[in-house]
This record gives sequence, C-alpha cells and structure tokens, in this order.
Amino acid sequence: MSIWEYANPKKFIATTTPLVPWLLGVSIALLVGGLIWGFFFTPDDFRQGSTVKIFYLHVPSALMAINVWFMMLITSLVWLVRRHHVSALAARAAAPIGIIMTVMALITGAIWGQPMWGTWWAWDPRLTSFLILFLFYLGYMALWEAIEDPDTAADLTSVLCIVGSVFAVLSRYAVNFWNQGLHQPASLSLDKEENVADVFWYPALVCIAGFVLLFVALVLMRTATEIRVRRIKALEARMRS
Amino acid sequence: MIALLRRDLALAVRAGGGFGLGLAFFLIVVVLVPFGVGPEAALLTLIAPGILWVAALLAALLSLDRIFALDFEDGSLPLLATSPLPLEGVALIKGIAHWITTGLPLTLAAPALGFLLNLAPSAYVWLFASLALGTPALSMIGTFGAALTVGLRRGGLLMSLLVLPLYVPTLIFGAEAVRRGADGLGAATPLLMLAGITLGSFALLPFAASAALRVNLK
Amino acid sequence: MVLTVSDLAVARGGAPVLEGLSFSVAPGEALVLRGPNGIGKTTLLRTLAGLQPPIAGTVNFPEDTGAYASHADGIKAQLTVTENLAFWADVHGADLVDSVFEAFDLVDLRDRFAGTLSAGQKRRLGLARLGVIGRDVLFLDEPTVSLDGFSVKMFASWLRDTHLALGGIAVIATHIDLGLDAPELDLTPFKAAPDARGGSDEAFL
Amino acid sequence: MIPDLGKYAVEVLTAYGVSIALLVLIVGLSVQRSRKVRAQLADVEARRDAAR
Repeated sequence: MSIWEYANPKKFIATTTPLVPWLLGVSIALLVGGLIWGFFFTPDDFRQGSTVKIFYLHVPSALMAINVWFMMLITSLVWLVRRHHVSALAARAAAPIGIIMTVMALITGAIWGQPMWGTWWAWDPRLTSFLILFLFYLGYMALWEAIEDPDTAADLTSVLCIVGSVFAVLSRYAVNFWNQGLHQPASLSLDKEENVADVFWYPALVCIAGFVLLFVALVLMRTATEIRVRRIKALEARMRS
Repeated sequence: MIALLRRDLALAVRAGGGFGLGLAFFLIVVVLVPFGVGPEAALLTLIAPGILWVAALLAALLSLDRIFALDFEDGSLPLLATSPLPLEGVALIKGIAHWITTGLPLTLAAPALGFLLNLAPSAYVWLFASLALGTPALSMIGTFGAALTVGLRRGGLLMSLLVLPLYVPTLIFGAEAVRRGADGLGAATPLLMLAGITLGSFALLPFAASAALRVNLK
Repeated sequence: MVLTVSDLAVARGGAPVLEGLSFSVAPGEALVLRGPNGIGKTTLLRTLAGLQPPIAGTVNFPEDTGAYASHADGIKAQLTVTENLAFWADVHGADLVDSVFEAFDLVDLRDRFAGTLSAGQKRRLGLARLGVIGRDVLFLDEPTVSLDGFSVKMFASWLRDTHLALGGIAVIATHIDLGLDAPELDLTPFKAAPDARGGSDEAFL
Repeated sequence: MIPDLGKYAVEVLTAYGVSIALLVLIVGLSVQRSRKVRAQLADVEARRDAAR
C-alpha cells in the first residue's frame, strides 16, 4: 500500500471526506482554546504591554503564510514529476488559504507595529518580504484563473511556483540587504535565550497547532471541491461528444 | 539561432515600435517625475537612482508581451518548435533580442536622462554599470513571463502581475548600486549580485520558458 | 524512410477524439485525410508532427525530417519574400534555391514586402516555405485555403513532381481535390468512443 | 470579563477582530463553494445516468 494510492481522485475524496469535519472541529477547538488562553490568561509584557497578545495571531499566520507556499512548491513538483492530478489541485486549493494567512500576518503586523514603532507601515525587511509574498500568491492565483484547460493551467502554475520560489528567496535576501529593519528577530528560535517566555509560548503553540490543523482541513475540503469541478468538466465533455 | 536573432532585430527595426517606444516611454516617465514631486534639486538627486531604475523597468515591461505573441499569432511559433532549433535556444535568443532592442538603448540613454534628475556626478558610472548588468535579467525574466502567458487573450496585464514580483531583487540591487555609488560607498556587492541574477537567469530561465512554451503549444 | 503510425490515439483539450489509427506511407507517396469538421484532422496532424503527445500508440519516421504547415504560415509582413524564405531555410540549415521562386510563381515578387502581398500570394509564399526547408515528411493542414484554381494546380504539381518525385512523403488534410494520385483515409470510423480511455480527464470519470 | 488591555485596547481588539473575520471568511467561502460544487456534480451525474 503506497501513499500514491491517495493520488487517485476518487480514493482521495472517499478517504478525506469523513476526516474533514473532525479536523475542522478539532482545529476550531484548539484555536478557540489557544486564543482564549492567550487573550484572557496571560500577563502583559513589561515592555510591549497588552499588544503582546497579537503574538498569538501574528506568529501562526506568518508561519503558515510561508509554509503554505512551501507546500505548494512540493505539490507542484510532485505534479510535474509524477503527474498526479490531486497534487496539482491541492496546490491550487492551498493558494487562497495562503494569501489569507499572508494578509492576516501583514494586518496584525501593521497593527502591532503602530504602537511599537509609531507607524502603521514600515519598509521593514520582514514586512516587505510578506508584501512580496502576497504579490506572488496573487500572480499564482491569477494564472490559475486565466487558463481554461486545467492541465495546461496546472503545468504553467507549477513552473511559475518553482521559478517564483527561487525569486522569493532572492527577494528575501535582497530586501535584507536593502534595509536592516526594525523587526525583532524571528520569535520561533531554538535558541532558548532569544525565545519568548514560556507563559506566552504555550498558548502560542496551541494556536499554531490550531492554524496547522485548520489549514489541513481546509486544504482537504478545497482539494475535494477542485476534484469535483474537474469531474463535472470531464463528464460534461463526454456527454457533449 | 543567429538567423532568428537577425530576423527579430530586423523586425524590431522595421516595425518601429521596438527601439523607439521603450525609449520614449523611459523619457516620459523621467520627465513626469519632477512634475509629481517638485523641482527641488536636492530631492531629485536623492530619488534619481530609484526613479531611473523603476522607469527602465517599466519601459522594459512595456514590450514584453510582443516577445512571443506576434510569433504565436502568425503561426511562426509552432513552426519554430518543429524546426531543428532547440526551443530553449529560441527562448534564449528571444531574451537576447529583447535586451538589444530595449535594455541596451535604455542603458545608453540613462546617463543622459540622469542630468534631468540632477543625479549626483559620482553616480553616472554606477548607473551605467548597474543597468548594463541588470537589464539583461529583466529581459530574460520577462521572456519567461511572456512564455507563460503566450496563449492567453488579454495576457499582457496578467503578465505584468506575474513578472513584476520577479523583478524585485533585480530592482533592489540595481537601484542600491547606484545609490551607494552616489554616496561614494562601495557598490561592488550589489553589482556582483546583479551579475549573478543575470547569469542565473540566462542559465536557467530558457529551460523554464521553453517548458512553458511547449505546454502552451499543446 | 517510411512514416509508420500504429494504434494511435489523439486527444483535443484532454478528451480523446480519434483512436485505433494505423497506417503507413511509403517514400514518394501521399495520404489524404478526409472527414467532417471537428473529427480531429488538425489534432492528428499536430500529433504526427510532434507538437502534442499522443495518448496511445506510436508515430515513426526519421528524426528531424518532419515539417508542419497550417493556414497560419509564419510569414512576417515586415520582411520581403526572399527574406522570409531565407530565414526559414537558414533555421533548417538549408540553402535557398532559385527553383522555389519559379515553382510557386514568386519570381516577380521576390523583393516585395510580404505585408503588401494579396491573401493568395501570401499563401503561396507560406507554401514555398515547404520547398526551402528540405524536410521529407510534410504534414499539411488545409494547404490550399484562399488559393485560386491556378495556384492549387501549381502547388499540386510541385508536390507531385518535386516533393514526392524525390521520395518525399506528405500527409494532407484537405476538402478539395488536389489531383494527386493518392490514397484517401476517411477518419470517421476512428472516432473515439464517448467512454474512450486515455484522456487527461480519465482519472475524474 | 475582558481583561484590562491598557492603552493598546483598540489595537489588540482590532487585530483579533480582523483576524477572526479573515478566518471565518476563508472557512465560510470554502464550505459554501464545496456545497455548491457538490450540488452541481450531483446534478450532472443525475443527467448522465438519465442519458444512459
């Protein structure tokens, strides 16, 4: 039994459909729990005051914004190499979730930045990188929408995703070079000294788990939807001929 | 392959559009900026590197959708695809031809336009060097974007949306090189990065572009 | 040098249109494809020429000997007749021979810009491209569109007396009689069944 | 009920409001589209079976 069996659209739908409500339920429970824990039961930071509570939204959404693109890169490669339709459709299904996460990271970042740096928007390397990532998501989704033939669209968006990834990394480096920035170093660091205090960290972990599960649930649901759209197209094409 | 390059250059010269339009656009953008930000010389000196680079980038963008669209419409593209030329070579030549018709004239004209924006005297050599090293990357990245959107009606707008984010690193290093040159700092690092992006683009993007062309010709 | 097609199936827009096609064409022979609009003549020719992959079966002929021509013939309006032909000859590493201009009645038009030619003259120029690229296996999709009777005869005689006489091969989709002594292949019996396998949408059925 | 958010109350509450709205939006859109496409597919399958 190989993992590629789930690349069959029917098998994929049959396997994932019963899972989705459970995943969705658990992820919402984790999110509600984590956010309530973070919002009501954690102390304010001595320096940042209550704005530290934005942390529970900002960090998970920023993490997801990048990881969703990474997942799209992998599924695009799988499509180009192994020609499994589900893989290409999963990339398509993930992009809108990724762009929402990017927007959320940008907005919470801007709201957090206002009291901390005294400005809504700073051309800080990290924020700027997310803005560029947002543009990449936008172009990727627009290309999917513009091309009629689904396999052509899958091929071209996959090529764009791969080339885009290389340029996204280049942009990250370029932006760093261009402006050293106000942003604190990434909060998620294995180095204990830099790490956020445990009081803030545990509810954040719950929130991150919630975001990840929510993404998995949504991606499974949306991939199934894309598979059904393809099935409608295929059936209608055959009925016409 | 030389034949293709010669043909594309001949077409660009005879059809007008090629050399002239991009340059005229570059000139107009540069002339419009002082109307927008005011005539103050110090301010113009400050923003000149960025304006010149952004204007060059937009001028290069303007003619991208002609790279493959014309050959697609008149049927040359499938004929080229079935010819002995490798499609990767076709994409490479198209990128080079686009650079010769837009990037090269922009590079040569930019120093002259620098005067209009009161560019710092020390920056001219850096402006020229950064454009000479950076505009080939703009052409090659654009060729890839054009290959992605060649079969689409109204592909031009979509192509801008796809290509502009890819231009970010080139723009940053290009403008930064001029800015550092103007301030008398060492501009070697951004120039090296620009050269790296250009070399990398020319080495790898023809393969991505030809893959996209094959898919679009199917 | 023989063109051999065995058990070929081709798809348009992901759905199979023709299946189970087998034929072979010997040197010096032509094959005329017949069938109603939409049966898949263009799709078949494009597949034979290698512009799109078949969904089943094989197409065999020596590498780098095939050429495809459709009504869009890659003529640049801003180049002269000679320049247009010289370009395609150059791309294929062939020499531009003078006899081509006579065979396609282009002698007087040599230095005219292609943009100033009439539709029929342009078509003759497009077909003359086939005479300069030195390819042996031609896949022609409605080559005589917008040609007058005289020009059709001229093209047919070039095909017969030059191309085929020298051992070339041609597969032609056309609705008119070219006056070639060539077998015809009606594609109607090869129409793919509605539930044919192998389309790119098969996994979703 | 709501803890004392101090002088940053507006910022924190907006951030939570906007984020939760975005999450609800993407979940809502996904669920709604899933329902719509399921119904369409059922319709097409019924028509195909009728045509057989």
